[in-house]
Amino acid sequence: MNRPSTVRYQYPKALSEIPLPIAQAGVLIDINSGFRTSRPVFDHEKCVGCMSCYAVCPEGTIYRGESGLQVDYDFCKGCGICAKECRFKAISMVPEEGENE
Amino acid sequence: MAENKKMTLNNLPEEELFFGHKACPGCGGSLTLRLVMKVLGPNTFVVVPANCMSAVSFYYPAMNFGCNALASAFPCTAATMSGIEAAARAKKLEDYTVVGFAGDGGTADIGLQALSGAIDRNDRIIYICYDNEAYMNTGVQESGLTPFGAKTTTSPAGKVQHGKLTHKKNLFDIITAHGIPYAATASVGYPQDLINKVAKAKACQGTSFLHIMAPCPTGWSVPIDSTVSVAKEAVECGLWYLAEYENGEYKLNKDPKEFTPVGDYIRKQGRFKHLNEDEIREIERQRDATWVRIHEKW
Amino acid sequence: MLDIRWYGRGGQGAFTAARLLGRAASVYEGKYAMAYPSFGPERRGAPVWSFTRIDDRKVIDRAQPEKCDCLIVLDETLVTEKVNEVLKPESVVIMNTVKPEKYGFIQNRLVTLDATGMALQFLGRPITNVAMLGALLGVTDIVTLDHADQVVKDNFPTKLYEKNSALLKAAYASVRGGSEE
Amino acid sequence: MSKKEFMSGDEAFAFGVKLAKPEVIAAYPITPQTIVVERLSDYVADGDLDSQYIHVESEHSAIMAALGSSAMGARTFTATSSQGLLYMAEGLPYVSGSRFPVVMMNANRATAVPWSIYNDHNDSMMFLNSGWIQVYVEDAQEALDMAIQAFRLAEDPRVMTPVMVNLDGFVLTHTYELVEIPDQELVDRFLPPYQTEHKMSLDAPKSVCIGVGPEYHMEFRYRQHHDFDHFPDVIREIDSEYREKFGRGYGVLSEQYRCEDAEAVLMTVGSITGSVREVVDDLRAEGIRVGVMKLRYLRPFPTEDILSLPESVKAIGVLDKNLSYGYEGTVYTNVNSALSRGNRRIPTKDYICGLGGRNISKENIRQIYLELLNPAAIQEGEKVSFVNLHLDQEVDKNG
Repeated sequence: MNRPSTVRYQYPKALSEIPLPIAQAGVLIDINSGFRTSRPVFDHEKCVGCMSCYAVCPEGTIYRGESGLQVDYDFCKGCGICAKECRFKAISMVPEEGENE
Repeated sequence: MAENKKMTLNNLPEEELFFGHKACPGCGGSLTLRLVMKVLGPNTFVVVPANCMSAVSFYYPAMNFGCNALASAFPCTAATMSGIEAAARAKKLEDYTVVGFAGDGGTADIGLQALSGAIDRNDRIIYICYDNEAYMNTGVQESGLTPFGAKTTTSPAGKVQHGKLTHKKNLFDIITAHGIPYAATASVGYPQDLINKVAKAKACQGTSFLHIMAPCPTGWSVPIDSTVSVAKEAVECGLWYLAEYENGEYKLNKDPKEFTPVGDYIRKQGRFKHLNEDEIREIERQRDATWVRIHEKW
Repeated sequence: MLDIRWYGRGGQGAFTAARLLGRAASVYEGKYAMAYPSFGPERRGAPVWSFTRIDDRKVIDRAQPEKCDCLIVLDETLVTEKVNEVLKPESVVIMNTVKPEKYGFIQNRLVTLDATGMALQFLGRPITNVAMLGALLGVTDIVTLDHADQVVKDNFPTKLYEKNSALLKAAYASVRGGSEE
Repeated sequence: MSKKEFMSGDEAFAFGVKLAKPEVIAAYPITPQTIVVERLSDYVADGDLDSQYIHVESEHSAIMAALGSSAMGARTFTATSSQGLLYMAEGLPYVSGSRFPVVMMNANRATAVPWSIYNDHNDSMMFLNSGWIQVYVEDAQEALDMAIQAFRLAEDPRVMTPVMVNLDGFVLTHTYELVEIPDQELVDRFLPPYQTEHKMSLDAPKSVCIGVGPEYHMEFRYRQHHDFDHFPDVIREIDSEYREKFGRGYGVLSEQYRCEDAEAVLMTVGSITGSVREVVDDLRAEGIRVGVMKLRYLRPFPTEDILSLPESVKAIGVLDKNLSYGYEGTVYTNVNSALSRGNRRIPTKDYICGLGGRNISKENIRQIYLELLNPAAIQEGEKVSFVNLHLDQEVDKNG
């Protein structure tokens, strides 16, 4: 996975600290998982690594990990397109329990 | 050159250039952006006018584009790109791409004049219209690319008026009528086809234009996991087509022998729920007329 | 300070003459000048006033002067008794006409020449502005003939310059009675 | 070596732009700005100016292409007038808010309806709140000089704000005058190539034209506002360096002419100043103590300069070539605000003039001065009047 990491942003406290309205590209402040009601979970037995799920993820949260494809749950919004489009039924959507982590 | 190696779903670069944004779950627009940026890579200058994509990715202090990106005024995605491109030429920059992502309204309505001007100048820019068939950012209002019969907040399913009264503008023909070097239609339902076309646009020496069908689950009233499948169905039932225009020649990338029933596609979507059989037949009639014209002209 | 007014129709080059005179006075003779047309959409055939103002100090007043010291008429069909309104008692009128007797209503000094005939002779076209510039210098010595010739040279390509230069000098001579040439 | 040429205001400005070597030009033609874009097109077509000229299809695209170009760190120029400026409206705060140093020439022209191609200031006055620096020039020489100074000012790291240089349509843009053309090498030394980190680049990618919500939006505006505090000093510095190098300077935000010991002062904007200077000279020759204050910049506004007028001044008149309908001329509003800030109580009167190209004669100006010499009447009388109105005033009053 190759994407920006989340930073702790220092908000301006004085006139001299207020930036011009042009910003460094790729700055993440918080995570997006609050959208999610269910999460995709891979069945690595069934997954053949065709990468179809990766291609159709609007968020870019599926990545190649040490034990096959992984999901970045900090940013997955749980839309379920990956599960629906998987021809090998290797992804299942599991309801979130209570608060997101 | 990396471009010479064909990009497939298996070898897409790992770098995410549009990430952590606040788009709705299952957003067809952000899927379009992500896929296109995979092909174009980090040496890209992006222009996004006032639309969902800029609203979810330029909100201080979070910045969700990993490459250079400019949130421009609504009517002039193309003109802003032209300015960037002219400056890049003046500065003798090499190995860069200028791309713009405007929605259906931002392209076929308010942005059409600036787009026409850019094609006329043949500036080396890639213009991408991600089409979700209404002004979604402002809460689903009718645009020139909203299809016949679709319900929006400004073309409601009322007692005397049943959704949009006119057909979807033929944007692809408007663009090709300029004699543009490269234009294509695509769909998030067909990622490999989309990727191939972006690669062609990237190699194009003049203006290129991609019209990409990008469903909006919120505006279409479909489940959030069906963005890709409903996009596929649009092609299968003949209401969308995958085509290219290159060196003055049209080419169909997919020419279905027979179409799946329009009704099946229509009835899955809340925005068409109010349509009666006559109105669905009218949509079918329009579809058939389009395909007769495609087969005759192309 | 001198106010020169040019009266012609769009396309006859009255403003070019106004500008050439201003240029000769300022760029070549160390004076100051201002030149402008009656402003508006550019239309062939429409009546056009043009103005040249020349002074020894910088010209800064842009208000259109009510009266002029010299009135130069390129197109006599524009002339009515109203022209008297823009003339001072000592103003001189220089007119392109072969029928000076028609203009008895002009009380000021009137100098006439057949600029159209001369332009046809030298240019093969009835473009009279350079001829009228020559006539103005023949009457007033506002700038030297040499400097006027220089700005004509700056303004036209070589071949056209040669023809216009000859026209300038011939018109100059015609109002001087040929004696100075 | 500098040389002298007989040029119109448009031509002089275009030549100044050529000397400033913009890398990108995006403009759309409109009367009376057209000659500027025609000349620049000639320079580019002949290879005399190495610049990318973008043939945009509208003014809206012109300003937004200029935004894109300036966002790349390229020196960028655009030009327009009247309806074109109004069509650019959306783009103006995009450029100024992003702090991109675009330079624009605006040929001041009336705004429709009733439409007219002739001069007044109703177009640019609408955009005093756009975040652009606004300067108004008096003659063709100042036009050329300010074309060069404007880029230096806009691109100064302490400024980084777009500059709109205003030329009165026709009376200045289409009037030929003697203009001294500076030497290119000297201009190059005064105005080196634009260098900035405030741009998109492949080495340091940026997000440009960002959105800021209610939590921090005001803070960004607060900074933009206070950055203007430094502009007068920068303008002074640039103008004195220009005077050193080229032998001509224009003062800072304003210029006072014979205001010392003056009893009445008339405020002017733009090319009308020349005629007013002559009237001042005439009246002074008659022993009448009057002066003229030429407001060069309206943003930043010359508040301090106005407050520095001598104590002898008993009345101030404002020549306003614009009108905020139903109220008063906008320059008048600003002048009164300046006086109020300094707690100076001087009777003032607004003279609405020159709308849609109406002639303003020296006699008109003379009458204004004579009126101002009676401060008590100014104090008591109507505050807004119209100059050279083609109506029978008596009938109007009785009717």
